[in-house]
Amino acid sequence: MNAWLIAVLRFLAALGLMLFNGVVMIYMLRKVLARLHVRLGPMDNGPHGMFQTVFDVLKLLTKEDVTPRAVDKALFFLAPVIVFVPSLMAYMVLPFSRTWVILDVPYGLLFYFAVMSVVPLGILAAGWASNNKWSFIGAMRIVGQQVTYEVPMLLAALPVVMMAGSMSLSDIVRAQSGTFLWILPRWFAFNVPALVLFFIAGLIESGQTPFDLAEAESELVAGFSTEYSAMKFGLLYLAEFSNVFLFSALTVTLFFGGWQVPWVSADHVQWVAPIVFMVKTYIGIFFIFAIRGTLPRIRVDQMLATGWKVLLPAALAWVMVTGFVIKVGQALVGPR
Amino acid sequence: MTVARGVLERAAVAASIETVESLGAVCRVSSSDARKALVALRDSDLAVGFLVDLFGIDTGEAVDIVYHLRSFARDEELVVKVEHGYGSTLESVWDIFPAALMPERETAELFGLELAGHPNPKRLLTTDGCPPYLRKSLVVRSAEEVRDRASQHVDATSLDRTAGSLAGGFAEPGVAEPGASLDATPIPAPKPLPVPRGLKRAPSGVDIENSDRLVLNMGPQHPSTHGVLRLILELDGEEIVSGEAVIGYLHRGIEKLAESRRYSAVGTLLDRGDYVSGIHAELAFALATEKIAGIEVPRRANYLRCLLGELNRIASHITWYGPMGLDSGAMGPFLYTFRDRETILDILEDITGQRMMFNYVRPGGVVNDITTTAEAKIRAFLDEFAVHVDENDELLMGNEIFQARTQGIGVFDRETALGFGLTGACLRGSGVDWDIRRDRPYAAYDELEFDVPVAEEGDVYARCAVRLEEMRQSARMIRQCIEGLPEGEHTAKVAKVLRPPAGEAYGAVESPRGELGVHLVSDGTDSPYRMRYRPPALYALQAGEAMLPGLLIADAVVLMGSMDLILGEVDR
Amino acid sequence: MPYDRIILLVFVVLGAAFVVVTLTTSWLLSPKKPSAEKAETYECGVEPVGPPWVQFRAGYYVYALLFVIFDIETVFLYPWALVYGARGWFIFAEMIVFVVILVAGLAYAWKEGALSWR
Amino acid sequence: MALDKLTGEHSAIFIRSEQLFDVARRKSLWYMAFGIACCAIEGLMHASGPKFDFDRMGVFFRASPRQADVMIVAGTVNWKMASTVRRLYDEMPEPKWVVAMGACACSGGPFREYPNVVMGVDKVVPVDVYIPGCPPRPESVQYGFITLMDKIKAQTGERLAAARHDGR
Repeated sequence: MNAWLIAVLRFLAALGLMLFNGVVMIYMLRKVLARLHVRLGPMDNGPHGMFQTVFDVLKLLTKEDVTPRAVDKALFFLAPVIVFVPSLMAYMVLPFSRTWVILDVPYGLLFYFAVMSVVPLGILAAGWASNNKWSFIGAMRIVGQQVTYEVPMLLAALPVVMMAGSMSLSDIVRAQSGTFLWILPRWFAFNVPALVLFFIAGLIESGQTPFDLAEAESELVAGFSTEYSAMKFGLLYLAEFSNVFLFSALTVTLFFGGWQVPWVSADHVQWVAPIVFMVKTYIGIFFIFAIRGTLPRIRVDQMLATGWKVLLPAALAWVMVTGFVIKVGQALVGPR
Repeated sequence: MTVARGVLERAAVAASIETVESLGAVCRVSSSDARKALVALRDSDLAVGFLVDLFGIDTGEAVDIVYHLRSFARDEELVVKVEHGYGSTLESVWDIFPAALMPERETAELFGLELAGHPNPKRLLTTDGCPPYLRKSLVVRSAEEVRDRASQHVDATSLDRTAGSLAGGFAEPGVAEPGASLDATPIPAPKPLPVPRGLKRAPSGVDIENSDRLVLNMGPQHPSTHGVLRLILELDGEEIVSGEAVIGYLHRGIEKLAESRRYSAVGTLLDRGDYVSGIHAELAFALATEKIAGIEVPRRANYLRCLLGELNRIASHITWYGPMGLDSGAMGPFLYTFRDRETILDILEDITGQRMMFNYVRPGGVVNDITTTAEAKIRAFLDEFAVHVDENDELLMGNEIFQARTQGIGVFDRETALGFGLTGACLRGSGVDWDIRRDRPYAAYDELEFDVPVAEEGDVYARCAVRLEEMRQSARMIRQCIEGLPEGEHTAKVAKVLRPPAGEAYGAVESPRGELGVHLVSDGTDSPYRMRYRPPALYALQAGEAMLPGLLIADAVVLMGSMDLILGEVDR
Repeated sequence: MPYDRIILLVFVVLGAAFVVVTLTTSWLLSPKKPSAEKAETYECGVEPVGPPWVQFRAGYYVYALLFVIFDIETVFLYPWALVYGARGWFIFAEMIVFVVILVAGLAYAWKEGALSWR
Repeated sequence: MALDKLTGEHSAIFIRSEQLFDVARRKSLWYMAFGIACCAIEGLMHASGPKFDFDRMGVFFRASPRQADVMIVAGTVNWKMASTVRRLYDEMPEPKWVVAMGACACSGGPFREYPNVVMGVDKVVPVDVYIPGCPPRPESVQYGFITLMDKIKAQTGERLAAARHDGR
């Protein structure tokens, strides 16, 4: 088949997945938060309010799109694109099963990090272009967020690369097949400090509580998206949820065996693999949302201090410890 | 009284002193001697260090400015009255009592006086062009006239769009030298307090365009200003360089309208002043009225007042605790506590017939007796609440992020807290052990057993901790009230249309926000001549305002949250 | 053109196109009542004073300088990590040296007070 | 150019598509978090709380007026506040609705005699639904929202009637 056609079809699949995730996750967020908070959440629109998000999207689509006079018009329109496209591109390298990868490249992990580091740029553009003080402060905070999370996140993913010996996400998933200590699945999640560090850095990356500083409803009204209305706001919101999905999916890929089912050979999970992957990812999302419903927000200087004085030294130390343990392991049982 | 006379004589201030039973010693000094007299009273062995309230009374010929002072050392109340002619100059006393900052502005504006020597002499509550509402010459309109106004059509475009904005009416603040132009006597301040001088720099024209400072409006519509508080912050990065609180967006003349209401109907207005703890405001008014009219309240009514008051206190603290969580970014506490608030409101509704605006405590007693269903509900609630309050304590107060956000933020030491007129949990959070329920017992509080929680740190966290403990103590008192509820009438025999004799009285209660006082002047008719509502939240607000410089935006939000502001009460 | 270039191109172009199409649809379907008041900047319901585009003092300025250095150095660790399992103890020693240099830099910055919000 | 400009305001396609969108609009009414006074406790805080939970109906709050559909005027509006209320209303994108909650927002309530108080917020912004009460219970606010939903639903009929009237 024509490579262009394949590319377009795969683009549509990724887009469809992203939209599906957006709709499902917003509903899920409202439901999870409601249940955590002794409420019911959406109930009336559709069975258990399932169509709530559909109505929300349709309403946003038919809402007037206000462009305030003072905004930088070009950037104001461009910002949703800059936020949306990288978020969509990151779907390319996620392995949904052994063969379901849009772009299976040996540098998948780096590609993901590279693409996702563009997102804050879009948010910065959105906040700056709005010419609104709340948006502007939110935009400046997102830069602080990027300064905080990126180095610890790269370092926290390093032990995984060392153990798998590859930066291809498919290879990393494959390296987590089988078991160790007779019973435990060979998940890198058992490298617990790496997982914890990665998870905290990822919370900062995706701007979730306690690090939701750029949106910070009680401080900055609606943060960077204060001036955005109708579908432009919808797209920014969608991209935000997409980032949460991506972060959860990457955590599953790096630490929880990706699409694999523990104790079952990869040959037997061909068709259920994407489902397994999605289920694992949504469990991760549930945790992120549960944290969102529970914790207060950290202050911006405390976030930077946490990133540089706790996460970074800890991640550096853990890289060394992992390296040492791997070498000792190799010395004891020989190279894998 | 004799001590005060001696002090004033030594200071060479001519004063007439009388003792009003329901008020304390009342000194009358001339307006030129007022500052001298206040300094003398503060620095003498009377140690009158606390300005309870500052307000005016229009006597018909002139305006009496009333300085209500308190000496914690001698546990005495002292009222200084100064007569000012209409339109004359009111000399600021903020350098003697910083607590006077906002009340002075309000008084000057509502009585049409000039304010001199004040660091920020702008209007506080109303916009430019409003008449001095509290003058007696301005009569509240009759129903017919009001109907005319109701049918008036207002063109939306004619609204002054710059009204209340910075551009309109921002005077060059200028640092007012304490008393420099007014009085040659240098005034030694006991301790330098952080003085709010409004915005340091007047943002006007060219200046602001080329500045690297942001001037940010926080409010009136902002998710975390709890109503319509507006903070103007001058920011350097995220750090606040200077800040000013702008209020008056909910000013609706409770004090003025009370002058046209019967005694039994004033509660309707007071409920809507402090709208989350109506019982307390009603109670303060009832206490003042009873003092003037000499009404003896039955014991059962006193117990019911305590019972409802403490229930209301928990409900009020919940509306502080939940939003405090929201301010710091945690959604959980808000929704968990509102579960309890619903139960309390159910109980209150059962007894009083309303969820929020009770008008339940009236002069002479209370309106309804407690119902049997309510009693059962209260018992069930207390059992449940004991668990919930511990949960909430862990959920927010035990959270490391919350602790990091609140400890060491917005610290008031003892002197600052007293200087700014803080009362209630804010004062106790700064280590001052003062609770009107225990130290000036009213209703049945002298028969109840309770502890007064005090914290020494004076930061946001300390205030939170004090309030949480107060909720536990309230639950304890409610149980005592329910167990020991005496038999008898729930109200004294009071005339339908109450006409207390001419007189003056001050009734104060410990509301959830602090000392809620009603200073009542009666002229023998069926409605008050003047009703002053001492708003604890106003004093808390000006203290919070003074603390803003140096904080980050996020800190400002939790600081204002911890002051427990109810804007209905601040603006009245 | 190889597949990976094609797919990148498709994602960038069509992704942007999707945004444009969505916004156009929204523009087509939504009611419009522009007014001067509607186009004013929101600031909690009052007239804003002064522009937000000021020289904003970012409290994390020094962090950001450090970030540039550390971000690049961290990426240098990745090629090393790739071949880590395949080599002997020497590679571990190499990493120790590299990481210790990083840590020393961090410690120095910390000591000098660079890791603070100001 | 929007759809009604293309096809005309009375075209069947415009009216029917609006009918479809009105379904979404009334099932997803986001209100602006804007509490003025006492009513805000009942109408905004308790309404989103555990017992009443307006989220069930898709009624949800957003802090920015740019993303809100409904403005609940919950409390007394005085002349100092009036310009802010109007400004916030102006900044909301179409279609937008205003709910006047409580006696004060409807008419000035117990404070109507005070000259500084606006006697009903309808002097300043057009009001769609009035909710009486001082303060109205959250149930009343819920009923107010249901009334608003009915009002949105009835728009199609009004448009059809207008089309018939003009066609004649």
